[in-house]
Amino acid sequence: MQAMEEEMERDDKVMIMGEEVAQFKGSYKVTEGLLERFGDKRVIDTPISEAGFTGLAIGAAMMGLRPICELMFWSFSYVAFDQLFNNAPNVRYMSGGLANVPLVIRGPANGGTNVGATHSHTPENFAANTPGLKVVCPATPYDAKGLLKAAIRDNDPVFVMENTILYNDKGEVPEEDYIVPLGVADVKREGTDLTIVAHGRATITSLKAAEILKAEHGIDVEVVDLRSIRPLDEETILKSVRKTNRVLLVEENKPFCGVDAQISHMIQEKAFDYLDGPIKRLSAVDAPAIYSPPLEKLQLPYPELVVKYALDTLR
Amino acid sequence: MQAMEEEMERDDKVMIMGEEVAQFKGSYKVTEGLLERFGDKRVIDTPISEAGFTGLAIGAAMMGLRPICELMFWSFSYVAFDQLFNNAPNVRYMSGGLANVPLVIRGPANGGTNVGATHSHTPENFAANTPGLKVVCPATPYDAKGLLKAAIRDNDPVFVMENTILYNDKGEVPEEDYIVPLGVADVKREGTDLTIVAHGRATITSLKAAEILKAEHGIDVEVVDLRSIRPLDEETILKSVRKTNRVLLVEENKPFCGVDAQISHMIQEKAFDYLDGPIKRLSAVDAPAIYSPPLEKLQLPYPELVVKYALDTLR
Amino acid sequence: MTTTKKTTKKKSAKSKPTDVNAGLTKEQRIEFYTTMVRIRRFEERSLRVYQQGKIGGFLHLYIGQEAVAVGTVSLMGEHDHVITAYRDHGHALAVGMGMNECMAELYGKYTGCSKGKGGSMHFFAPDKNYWGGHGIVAGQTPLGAGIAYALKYQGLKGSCMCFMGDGAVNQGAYHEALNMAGLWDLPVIYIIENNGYSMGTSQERSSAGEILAKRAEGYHIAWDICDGHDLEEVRQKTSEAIARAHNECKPTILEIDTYRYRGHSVADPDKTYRTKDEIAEYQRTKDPINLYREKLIKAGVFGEEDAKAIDKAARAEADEAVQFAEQSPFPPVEEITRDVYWEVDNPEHKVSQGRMFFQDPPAQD
Amino acid sequence: MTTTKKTTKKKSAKSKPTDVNAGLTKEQRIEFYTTMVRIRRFEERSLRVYQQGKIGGFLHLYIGQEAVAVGTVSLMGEHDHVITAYRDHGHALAVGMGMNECMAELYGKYTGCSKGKGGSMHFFAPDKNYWGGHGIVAGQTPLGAGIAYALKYQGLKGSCMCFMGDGAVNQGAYHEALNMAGLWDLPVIYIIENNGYSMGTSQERSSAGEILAKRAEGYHIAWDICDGHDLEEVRQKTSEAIARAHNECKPTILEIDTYRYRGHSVADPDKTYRTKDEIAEYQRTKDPINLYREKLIKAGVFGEEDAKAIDKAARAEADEAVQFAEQSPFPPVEEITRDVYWEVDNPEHKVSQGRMFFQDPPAQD
Ligand SMILES: Cc1ncc(C[n+]2csc(CCOP(=O)(O)OP(=O)(O)O)c2C)c(N)n1
Ligand SMILES: Cc1ncc(C[n+]2csc(CCOP(=O)(O)OP(=O)(O)O)c2C)c(N)n1
Ligand SMILES: [Mg+2]
Ligand SMILES: [Mg+2]
Repeated sequence: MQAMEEEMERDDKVMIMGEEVAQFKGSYKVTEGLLERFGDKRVIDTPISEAGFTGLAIGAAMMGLRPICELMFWSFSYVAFDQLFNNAPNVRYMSGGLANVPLVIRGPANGGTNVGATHSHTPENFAANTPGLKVVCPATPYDAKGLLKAAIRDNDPVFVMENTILYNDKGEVPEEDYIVPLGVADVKREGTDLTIVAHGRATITSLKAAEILKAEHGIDVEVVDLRSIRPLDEETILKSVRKTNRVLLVEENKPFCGVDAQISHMIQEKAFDYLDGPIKRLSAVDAPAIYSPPLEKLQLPYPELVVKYALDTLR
Repeated sequence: MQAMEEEMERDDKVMIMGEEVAQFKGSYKVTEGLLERFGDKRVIDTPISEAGFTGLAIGAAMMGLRPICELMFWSFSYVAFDQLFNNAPNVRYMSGGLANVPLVIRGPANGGTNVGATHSHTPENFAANTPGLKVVCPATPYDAKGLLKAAIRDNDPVFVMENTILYNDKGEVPEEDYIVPLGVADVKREGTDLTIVAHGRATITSLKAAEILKAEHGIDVEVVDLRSIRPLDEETILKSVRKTNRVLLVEENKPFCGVDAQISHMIQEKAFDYLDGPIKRLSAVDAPAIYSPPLEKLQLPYPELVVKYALDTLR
Repeated sequence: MTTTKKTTKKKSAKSKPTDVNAGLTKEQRIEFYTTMVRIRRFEERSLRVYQQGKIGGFLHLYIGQEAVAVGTVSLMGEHDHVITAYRDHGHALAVGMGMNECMAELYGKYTGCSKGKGGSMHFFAPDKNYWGGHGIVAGQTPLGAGIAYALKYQGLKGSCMCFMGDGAVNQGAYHEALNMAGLWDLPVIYIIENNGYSMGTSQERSSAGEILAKRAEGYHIAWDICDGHDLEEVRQKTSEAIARAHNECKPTILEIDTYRYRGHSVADPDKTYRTKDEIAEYQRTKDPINLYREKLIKAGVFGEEDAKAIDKAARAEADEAVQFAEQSPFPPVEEITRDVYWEVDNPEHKVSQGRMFFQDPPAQD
Repeated sequence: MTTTKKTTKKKSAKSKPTDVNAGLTKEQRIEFYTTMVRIRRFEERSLRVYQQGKIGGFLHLYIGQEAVAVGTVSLMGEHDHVITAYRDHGHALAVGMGMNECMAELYGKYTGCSKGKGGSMHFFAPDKNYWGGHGIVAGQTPLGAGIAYALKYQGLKGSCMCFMGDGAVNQGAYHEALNMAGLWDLPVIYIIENNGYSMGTSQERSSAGEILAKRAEGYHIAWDICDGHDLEEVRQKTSEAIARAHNECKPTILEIDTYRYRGHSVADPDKTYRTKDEIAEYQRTKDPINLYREKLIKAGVFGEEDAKAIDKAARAEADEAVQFAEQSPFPPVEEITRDVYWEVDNPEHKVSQGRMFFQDPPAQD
């Protein structure tokens, strides 16, 4: 990804570590070419020790380095949970501001690829629950570059949750240096009848559903892509809700205390009088990720299902 | 606690492991007397290896034992996160139902005791987010015994999140054998003007607030104590909401994707037409747990603050 | 590879071990051979269906490592148990699971060993003392200690063989499990299948110290290393560890040198970290199936033709398994929320109340 | 206690180490003594305020272990850093933090070293190369490797001394950190302050294997053990580890035998796992302060009276610290949400937008 290359070029404190990021060129080829360009001092293959190397990165970040750690899957954050969800967010606070942790943790967080329950976690809600952390979920290549660059320059720990299924998407990615600031949602499609709020791949799914809704039902859907979960751009959401008065929330997170539970509460609290009906949600089915491919497809929101929920929301 | 003693008496597959549970008699004396009664085969002091001993307990549970693991703090679940939030909930699913994990993990999960950010986590929302897990948060000694006994007899992994501050509460605890089934909320106080939904210590806080509201403002508050987070007794909540039409949610969880975000979404989805105003929330302040005692007190809901939010909710 | 640097060392050997291979019958040796061949053909067949796009996700092939699973598992008695990582097909067939339910699992079919819910990484057969198939590196290592713990708790003379890769030794959970195994004398045997690489990382680039099993000394655990290309050596060394578990109720770390011919998982590249020559050399000189076939032929146990017949039968069996899998149904949709909670699946014993699953229901039409 | 079983062993010693204590001046030795006494008096004073109910939470006293912090820290140069666990007051005073800001931190006052936000377990002073105070057992061990990593990355000749308890060796994170330290040659020194117990669990009930530092061998790391009651031995052994870090850029595990006189934390019982006699015996024969005082008196460095004066001054200093703490203000309420995000605290550099904190605002009156 260009973002890392450009930022490593700009700042020699930026370095990358993770399993298979160097010699193997990255499990998803995201780090391809970086070893050749920056050498093994700055692009480091680690042992299979997520707690160890992310904790090491926290220590190095306190000392002023700016590590980017790749998790091969965000599911593996579970073996590093204390480092990532306790040390990283709390060091600054507990030191009364004497230290800070400029750290990026990135990697894919998604189901839908036939790898089963142990490898399909989407912990953006856990991260957003944790003050001291920031978390973003890009849905397009453009946003992925811009958000990652913003994350690398950020002086707080930022968790970047990508999606393997989107790695193959080829979107417009300007060669030049730009950032997408954290905390700015993006209206990916304008509309007047219904607001769909989504993040990550659910954005793409919702955009497809919006096309169907337009073509087959004449319904004009506005799709708000959160991009950043924490910080959260509540204003953009509310502006859309005040316009459409109907809301459907779509995400690949599991429902109980998923990100959209928070969005739902926020909307009804701040735009109660603008709602013409209950806020509806479509999340991943509430079960561990199943392996069986046809069933796994049904576990995550897909365009036709979004359409169904959208129609229900408008009823 | 009587619950463990009685269940160990009943079933010799039940055993207890954790740090300092045996010779030290338990960090909070909860396991006092068990070593003498059941011996070191069934009451086991472990090394400081939470991932190790909880993982060991999962393996033993698959083989038919019924381990109870004590975490000295639920904060330490973070070093055992993969075992607790990935292995425990998924083994049954991934084996197509061939295995199951009758496991109880218990210990305190609360802030408010001047132990700082690393020791004050309340991960009931993480557990409830995870299909395959069950999670309960007792607020009274009676419920603590009944829920723990239900948990020990349960064939699925149950996380019991207690509160050190409530350990000293002496409530009526019948000597006899009773269980409080999971998934049954308890109306701890009846009222007509406002529904407060709470769990764990926030229940006690809310009951105190209810007294103040009655005495000083003539307001009749109904306090619904969830007791069990997953499974969740939605009916009891909804019944109350349909009666009072106003809702305040109170919890010690951090707000973003806290348990009450889920409750809020559920209520507005299922009782939209019964709501006379937005659902309000009072959670822990959204920052790491501060050490400084007077400020720490302000971070968690306290009766006067609940009163203030209640009045605001009724406005 | 670090094989050559190593020397065998053992601790707590009480007496000269008996030769576990001495009394083997012809039939037994042929059965070992047959099982290795069946694993190889099963794996090759599954590779083919993967390449045809009929299955997806991960497929971690065991090809080259067959002597390890077959040698170790051949010694299992009533109370000996197995748990392993995601490279789990070999152990599955070795404990007696059928090709059919294994292949069907790869297809995600309802007839799969885990009803199509676990997939390649998560095979299970508790009735055969086989506790999975685990996807998280070293995540199974505390569970293995727990299985051993349960045996000891129940007073059974048994063991748990917990298989893992050379890359797994650097996970914290393994270290914690080792300490408990050493401290509490658990009859667990950690079998490190050292195939030289964790994905694209060679042992020397991922692990400090030369002999991985030697870390055992820090926990007062007996250890040994073993040539994993020689089925009978695998049996010999494993039998000593099992004896230690059964008779002394003590753990062992057994590091078995082996090699995988294929990429880490089928979709992975295989050229960035090792040479074609290295692979070819292994295939030529150390293939466990070839070595054992030659040994059996030399010993007059069977002839070339018999070996060919075994091979042919294994191929046919694998073909049939593919057919079985293809003709099997996918799980019904309701299965998505089954096997999450025991209680939900056993409503007659249900005690809990309240809502169990939380996705908002789809619109009612 | 397992002290007696142990024998000293060292690896990778290139040449005979120089005697680091040979050139010590009178002033230096008196300063070491003074620092130990100051730590002891600070701790006793904080115990008193705890018992008076003026502070709460945890209070893990360092009493009995003073020679470890003072001996090790006395060798720190510009690029030598320290990180430790929750029993962190001794190291804090040793690196030069004042009693005032330390006592104020215990009180949760705004003038505390961490503004009253961290408390007893989370002292910080990055300006003194002191990176905290960490509450999760062994949670600091990968951070220590990271500090060493950063030094090496920047080409600095330095080290990180990472302190930990004997109970911490059984956490997975430590093991992962060790492997990286050994694999990548990081200048980190793991200093195990072995006081014989983790809470109420003796070393032999929590750790397999006798010498904890010896686990180093599994990772090709040098190790040593040391009598922690003798300040100058602590200095000697530590200097060798620091030399290894500076000159060879290599890690060491140094296990230092010591003893704590008080319960694990103040509120904990102290009778279920050890005898009064054991404690008394340590106080009588091994107290690091007494031993060093006698040594200095014998060497003519100072006299009884001087020692008494030092003691008196330390007591007075501790009293003043209490006064300072009591007179200091608590942090203002707004501090609750400060120091969460760097960006929020530095609005002139803020790039992100959107909402940062999510509690619903209180009712507006
Ligand atoms: C905790 C964790 N980290 C990373 C991975 C991704 N991963 C799967 S297998 C593997 C390599 C393991 O190598 P090794 O232990 O040698 O076993 P082998 O694949 O050679 O059988 C990695 C890095 C994982 N599954 N779990
Ligand atoms: C991961 C984790 N588990 C448990 C605890 C609770 N705890 C705090 S200190 C301690 C004992 C540690 O003993 P040791 O490492 O020997 O250090 P000492 O207290 O003797 O200095 C325990 C169990 C914790 N803080 N973190
Ligand atoms: Mg390997
Ligand atoms: Mg100790």
